[in-house]
Amino acid sequence: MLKIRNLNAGYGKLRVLKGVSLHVAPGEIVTIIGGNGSGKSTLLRTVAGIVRAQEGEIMLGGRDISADEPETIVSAGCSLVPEGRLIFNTMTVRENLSLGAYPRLRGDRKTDLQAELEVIFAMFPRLREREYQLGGTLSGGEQQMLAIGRALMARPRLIMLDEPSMGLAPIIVKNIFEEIRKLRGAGNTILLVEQNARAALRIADRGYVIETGQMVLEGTSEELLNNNDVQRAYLGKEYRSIGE
Amino acid sequence: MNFLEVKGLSRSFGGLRAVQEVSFSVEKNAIKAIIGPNGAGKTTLFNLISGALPPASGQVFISGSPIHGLPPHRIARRGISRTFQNIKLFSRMSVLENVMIGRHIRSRAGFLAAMLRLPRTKAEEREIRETSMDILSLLGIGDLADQEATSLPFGKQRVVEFARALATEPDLILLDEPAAGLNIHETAHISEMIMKIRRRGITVLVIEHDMSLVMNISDEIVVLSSGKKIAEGAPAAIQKNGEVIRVYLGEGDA
Amino acid sequence: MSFKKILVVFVCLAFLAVAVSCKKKSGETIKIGAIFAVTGPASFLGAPEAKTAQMIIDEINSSGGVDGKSLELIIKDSTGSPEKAISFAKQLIEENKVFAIIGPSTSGETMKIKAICEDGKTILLSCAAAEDIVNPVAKYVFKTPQKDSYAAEKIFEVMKKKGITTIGVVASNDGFGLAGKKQLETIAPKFGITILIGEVYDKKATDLTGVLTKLKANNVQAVVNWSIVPAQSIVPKNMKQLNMNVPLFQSHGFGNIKYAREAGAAGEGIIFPCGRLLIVDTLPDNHPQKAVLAKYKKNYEGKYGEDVSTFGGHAYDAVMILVEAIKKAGADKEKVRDAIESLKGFAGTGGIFNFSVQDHNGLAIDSFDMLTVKGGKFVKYEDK
Amino acid sequence: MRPSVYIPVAVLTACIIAFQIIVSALNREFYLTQLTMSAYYSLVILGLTVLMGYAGQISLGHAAFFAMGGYTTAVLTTYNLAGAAGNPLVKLVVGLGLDTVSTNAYGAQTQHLSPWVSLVVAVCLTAAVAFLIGIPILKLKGHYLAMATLGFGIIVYRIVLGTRMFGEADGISDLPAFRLAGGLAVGGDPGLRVQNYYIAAFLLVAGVILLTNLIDSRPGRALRSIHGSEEAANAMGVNTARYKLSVFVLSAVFACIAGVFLTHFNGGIGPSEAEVMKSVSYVAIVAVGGMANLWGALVMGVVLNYLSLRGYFGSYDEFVFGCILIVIMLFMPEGLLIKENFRILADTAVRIVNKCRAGKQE
Amino acid sequence: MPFEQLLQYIFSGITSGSIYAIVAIGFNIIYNTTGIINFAQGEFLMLGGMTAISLHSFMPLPLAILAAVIITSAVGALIDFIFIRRLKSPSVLNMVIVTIGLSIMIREIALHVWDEKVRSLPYFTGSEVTSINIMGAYISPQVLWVLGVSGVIVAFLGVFFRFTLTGRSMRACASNITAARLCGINTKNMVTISFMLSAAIGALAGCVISPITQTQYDCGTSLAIKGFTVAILGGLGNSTGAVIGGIIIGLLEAMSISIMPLAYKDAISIAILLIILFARPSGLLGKREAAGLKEF
Repeated sequence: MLKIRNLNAGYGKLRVLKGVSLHVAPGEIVTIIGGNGSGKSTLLRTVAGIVRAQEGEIMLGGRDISADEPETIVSAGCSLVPEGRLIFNTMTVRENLSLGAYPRLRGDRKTDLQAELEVIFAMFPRLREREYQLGGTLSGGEQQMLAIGRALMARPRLIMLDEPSMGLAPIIVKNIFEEIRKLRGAGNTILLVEQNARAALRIADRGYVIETGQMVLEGTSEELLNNNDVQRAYLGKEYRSIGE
Repeated sequence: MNFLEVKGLSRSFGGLRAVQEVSFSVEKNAIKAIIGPNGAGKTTLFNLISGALPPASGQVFISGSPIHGLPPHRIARRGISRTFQNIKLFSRMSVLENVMIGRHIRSRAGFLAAMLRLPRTKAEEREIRETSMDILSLLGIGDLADQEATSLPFGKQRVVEFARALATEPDLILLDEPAAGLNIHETAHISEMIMKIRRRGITVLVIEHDMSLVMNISDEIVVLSSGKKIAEGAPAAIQKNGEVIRVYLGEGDA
Repeated sequence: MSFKKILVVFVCLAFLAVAVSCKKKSGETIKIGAIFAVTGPASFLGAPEAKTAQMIIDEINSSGGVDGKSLELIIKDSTGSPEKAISFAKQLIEENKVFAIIGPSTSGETMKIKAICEDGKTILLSCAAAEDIVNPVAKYVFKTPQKDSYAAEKIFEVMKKKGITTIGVVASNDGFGLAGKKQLETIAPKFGITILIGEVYDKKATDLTGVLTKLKANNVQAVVNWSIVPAQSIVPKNMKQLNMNVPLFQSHGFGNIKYAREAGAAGEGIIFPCGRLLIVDTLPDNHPQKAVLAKYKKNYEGKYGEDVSTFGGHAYDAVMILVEAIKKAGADKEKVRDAIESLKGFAGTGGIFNFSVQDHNGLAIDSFDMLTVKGGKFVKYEDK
Repeated sequence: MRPSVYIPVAVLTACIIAFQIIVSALNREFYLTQLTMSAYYSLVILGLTVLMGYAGQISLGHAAFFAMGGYTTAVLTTYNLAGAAGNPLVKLVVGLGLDTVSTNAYGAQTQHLSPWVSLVVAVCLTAAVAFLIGIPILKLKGHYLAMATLGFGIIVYRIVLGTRMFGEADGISDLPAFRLAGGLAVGGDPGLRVQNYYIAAFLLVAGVILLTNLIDSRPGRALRSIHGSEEAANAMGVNTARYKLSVFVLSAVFACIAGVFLTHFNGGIGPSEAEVMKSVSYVAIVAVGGMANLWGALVMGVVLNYLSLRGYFGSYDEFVFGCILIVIMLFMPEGLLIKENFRILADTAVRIVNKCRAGKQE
Repeated sequence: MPFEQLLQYIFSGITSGSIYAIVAIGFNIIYNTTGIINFAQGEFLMLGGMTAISLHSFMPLPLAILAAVIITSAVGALIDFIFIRRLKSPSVLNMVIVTIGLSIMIREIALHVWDEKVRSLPYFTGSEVTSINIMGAYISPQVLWVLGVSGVIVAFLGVFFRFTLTGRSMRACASNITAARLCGINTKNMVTISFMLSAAIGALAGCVISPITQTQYDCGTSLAIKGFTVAILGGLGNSTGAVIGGIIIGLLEAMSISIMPLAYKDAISIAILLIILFARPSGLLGKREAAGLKEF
């Protein structure tokens, strides 16, 4: 589904990604873990086209999208749920969701928006309750659901989630991850960037570890969960073992 | 009397209560770490202490005298310096010049003296330059002095920010995620530097995610979650704290 | 990148070219400088003035020049800014060594360069209205537009006949409007007329209902609008809009049929003093100005395809007076200056000029006729 | 401290002197007139560069400060003291010897306030006004700051235009020359041209030296740090509000001094000096010069004003100015006079020379 | 003050206020999608008016206005294609200078295309002398046209931004440009549309006010400054704010005339604006954070 080879990207003179490669197979949940500033968000933003790739290729379903504009990439079936959610604060939940379907609404005016909305509302009943409320007035967890719902409205083949747990209470995080797991059940392919490494690895099939813009480790979730370096740096294993 | 005393600090944005009734204290020359998940209010807490944001309620004392509500530049003069999570170096200025800004509160040339370049100003300028160079050398980046600060690699920028904060000769330094985005070697370097700073008699308050770093260097740890302090204590005690493990480390499968 | 390179090189070459180039012209020509506000806020003065001056100079040159010498006109666009006028005046006098300067278009600019021309012993024939230009008299400074005080007197004469005693005055905040307002205020008592309200509006004003409401509230018997700006057609429109049915008087700045046309139906019945350029068709054939006016009107309208205005006429008079004096005295600055000063009975578009040592304007009150708008045309105003 | 700063100053001084010698030798001294005027306008632009380029605060009302300088001296030095000899204030002025006697264009003697006094008054007044309005205005940011400064400019323009004391639309004319010392005078007399050129050039060079010194000093660094990140500057102990205010006042004073001198040089001032478009063109020239680039601003200020004052582009003057703005912003947003462009130029020159040589050898 | 007179001042204030409001709305549309103030907004009014006047000499008025609106919005699109799109990661100041340059260029081109003379369209209904009596105060039918068209424009924009996909996407751009791109919205096209829309609105406004205010090549600048003032007063990007701000400024000016010399009219309205800004640094209805975000 997604294949990245030797990707370099950054902001201005600053190079954040240095030769990153990874692949995601259809129907998989793949997670990327790494510390703050290691470049994991930049990676997703580069795939989504918000950050320009300086070198390397990003193949989405056999086509190189590294030079495409974000809107083309969305149309090609790859949606990003950005860090910090970035919902449209001044617009209602319904408007937020319908803008998610923008590329398809433009292409085909007859798209049955209501039916699409029903699908999302079925998935996140909370959003139905808040249908005509402004996005900015939602709680953090609801905003995250809205952001995911908005991305799903584009009917993507690949959903990228950037730190969905950020700033959410543990119980909500749990719900969100539950939803993500369900998404995969519904046949979606998911690329997940998460700071909460343990939670992420628990629902993922495979994982990558990124450090200062380079992939340092790759493996199945099981392997990574048991890897000493990973435990020390990202799972707090070291002191947990002291504690236990 | 504790060196830094934070009492019941609160602040909210819109409906979000970013920091709620947080109190703690730091002893002179100690290293205290603040940990917590993203969005727990750690950076807001720093902004409240350094004056970048005025607190809605609560008090902050340094050596017993209140500093809450003061503008940041006045707080800086009280001997508190800081670094930023998303590095805020001054663009279009060299590394050396960035560090020289740190000497601002330790020098006094005004507009007129500077424009006329009076002998007194020249001498002061020399002092600023030399001290700043010394700090750069101390942190091992003396050779970068003339480079443009914002064009440096990430890791080096962190060190420059460090140097800038040190140049103010602070009594208390606030470090906001000093190891973020750094690799293992750079992180080790940072941890060394923090120890070096402490040896100079400076008190350190640090926000950090890297557990190995936190556990290695800190004397005490404060844990924040959703704006509230949920635990405080020595590293060993924190590691055993069930609440901390549940909130911070994942979904309580311990 | 390569485009940028080309650009950089091009820009540098352009600057080099500008710096190096020096215009040189020689031969038996008399250089005449002209400073007009061709563009900018006073362009409705400067543009017709510049066109007129250029037209006459071309005409004279094609018919063999003056005294066997051809004339060269150097027009500078001051955009109505005094500092530019100052710069150009110095440039024309010192660098181009012009024989005389025509213009500037506005009084502010003229007042700034009055002393410069005086120092540089260069004749200045201003096309601006303010009386300060020739009072106190400066040896080398003349002006061709009629005096404001005469215009004011003419207006008051009509008012007196109509039995009007209380009026409101609005004027534009440029040199012309302010000078006129001052004259109205000075002269009004002589005619037993009280100015209840005198207001100044911005030269770019687009709506004057506010100030006219104020006038209306004070029950003025007539309104005088003194300006040269487009607001001259806004005032009558706004008055009709406010259902204000008192007579409207305008100044000689209304001397452009364009403004009457813009005012449309609202412009009917406006009374204003003006030179005779705009009613040349109705003048008797034996009128001394008839030939001059008819020729200027025909040539200007033929050449530029636009209506002639009294502003262009000021430039016409300035150039023709200068030419007349050169014809008499030859190409000698001092003698020409003396010749202008002793010029009598010269028929221009503004009236019959009779210069003297004390009078550097040369026009009498009879240079004005009272005109009115009737059927979209300017006609002579007749007392009813 | 850094000798490299003085090299361009020396080059500039040499250019100034060389230019004068050349034009005098060619008997074309009249070029100096407009160069003198351009130099004064460039002084305004220099002050604005420090405010905008280094401290990062926009001002769309700087013409107002220029006008305040010009109008203050114009009002004070055209007031005839002899006509009000009985007034106690006038008596005091005369008693203190603060008056001067000049001969006007019509040969009459006038007794008026010494321009030295009016210069001091103008500077104090401008500084005070800039200080007072700066306190609230500089709290605004971005477009709101732009609007507030623009608004200030409009207010000053309206006051100048609507008040009889300032000559309304006609402005004030017939200013006496500003006699400095030792026979030096700022005035429009053609005989004073060369010395006026040097007086203006001196002020400009002094301005550049002072501002260059400032930028490379403690307060200068503080200003630049505000531009970089106000939050970080604040955290380093820089009183950002006070520094912004100080630099605002400083650049206002630069504009004011330029206004005083140019008004005496021109012998008069009109409201067009306070117009919004004038302020806008100052800002535009700073941007074209490269924002944080004193030398760029200086060169562009002199060149563009010089071309405009000579009427080089006739009625296309404004059009050309607009084109220059767009082209430079589109293709060289860092300004025209930056090192990179000089390098491109040098490279191209070298290549052309090489090509010519190669051509000759063949 | 008698009631009729007060009402007359209010009419006068509302007339000029609604003109200012239309210009301010034009500013807001572009500001919302790009974060810049388009200082050439006033020139759109001038272009619209001038084009309609020229076309009116050989086609009926409604057609001439329609054509002028279309031509002007094409100019708006052209400006975006040629200039705005070329700017790579521009600072706000760069953008502002470009639009100032554009405004100067358009103005000077207009001068050489049309010349310096004033022109105007005929009154849409009635003539220069028609006047309607409303409760003792008088008003020209064209003023009603201005008010009507302003109202229609505001209503149209309300519907457009709320109920059409394009309008919603433009709001999305205003709310969060990155998120808009992630939704697959071509933000560059939205910028083009916003330029076209504000040019079209400007042109329409230019036509409607032409009979009253007349049109001249340089009439755009003063309108733009007023419009900018009003946009700031109302809070940048807020169309309701623009309407409120416009009416406030208009009324203030009209009322100031009744007690103060007219010469200081602008100085007074701007002084009051400054006072409001000092109290509320983001304008009447502006978002407080927004004022701090867009830096030069």
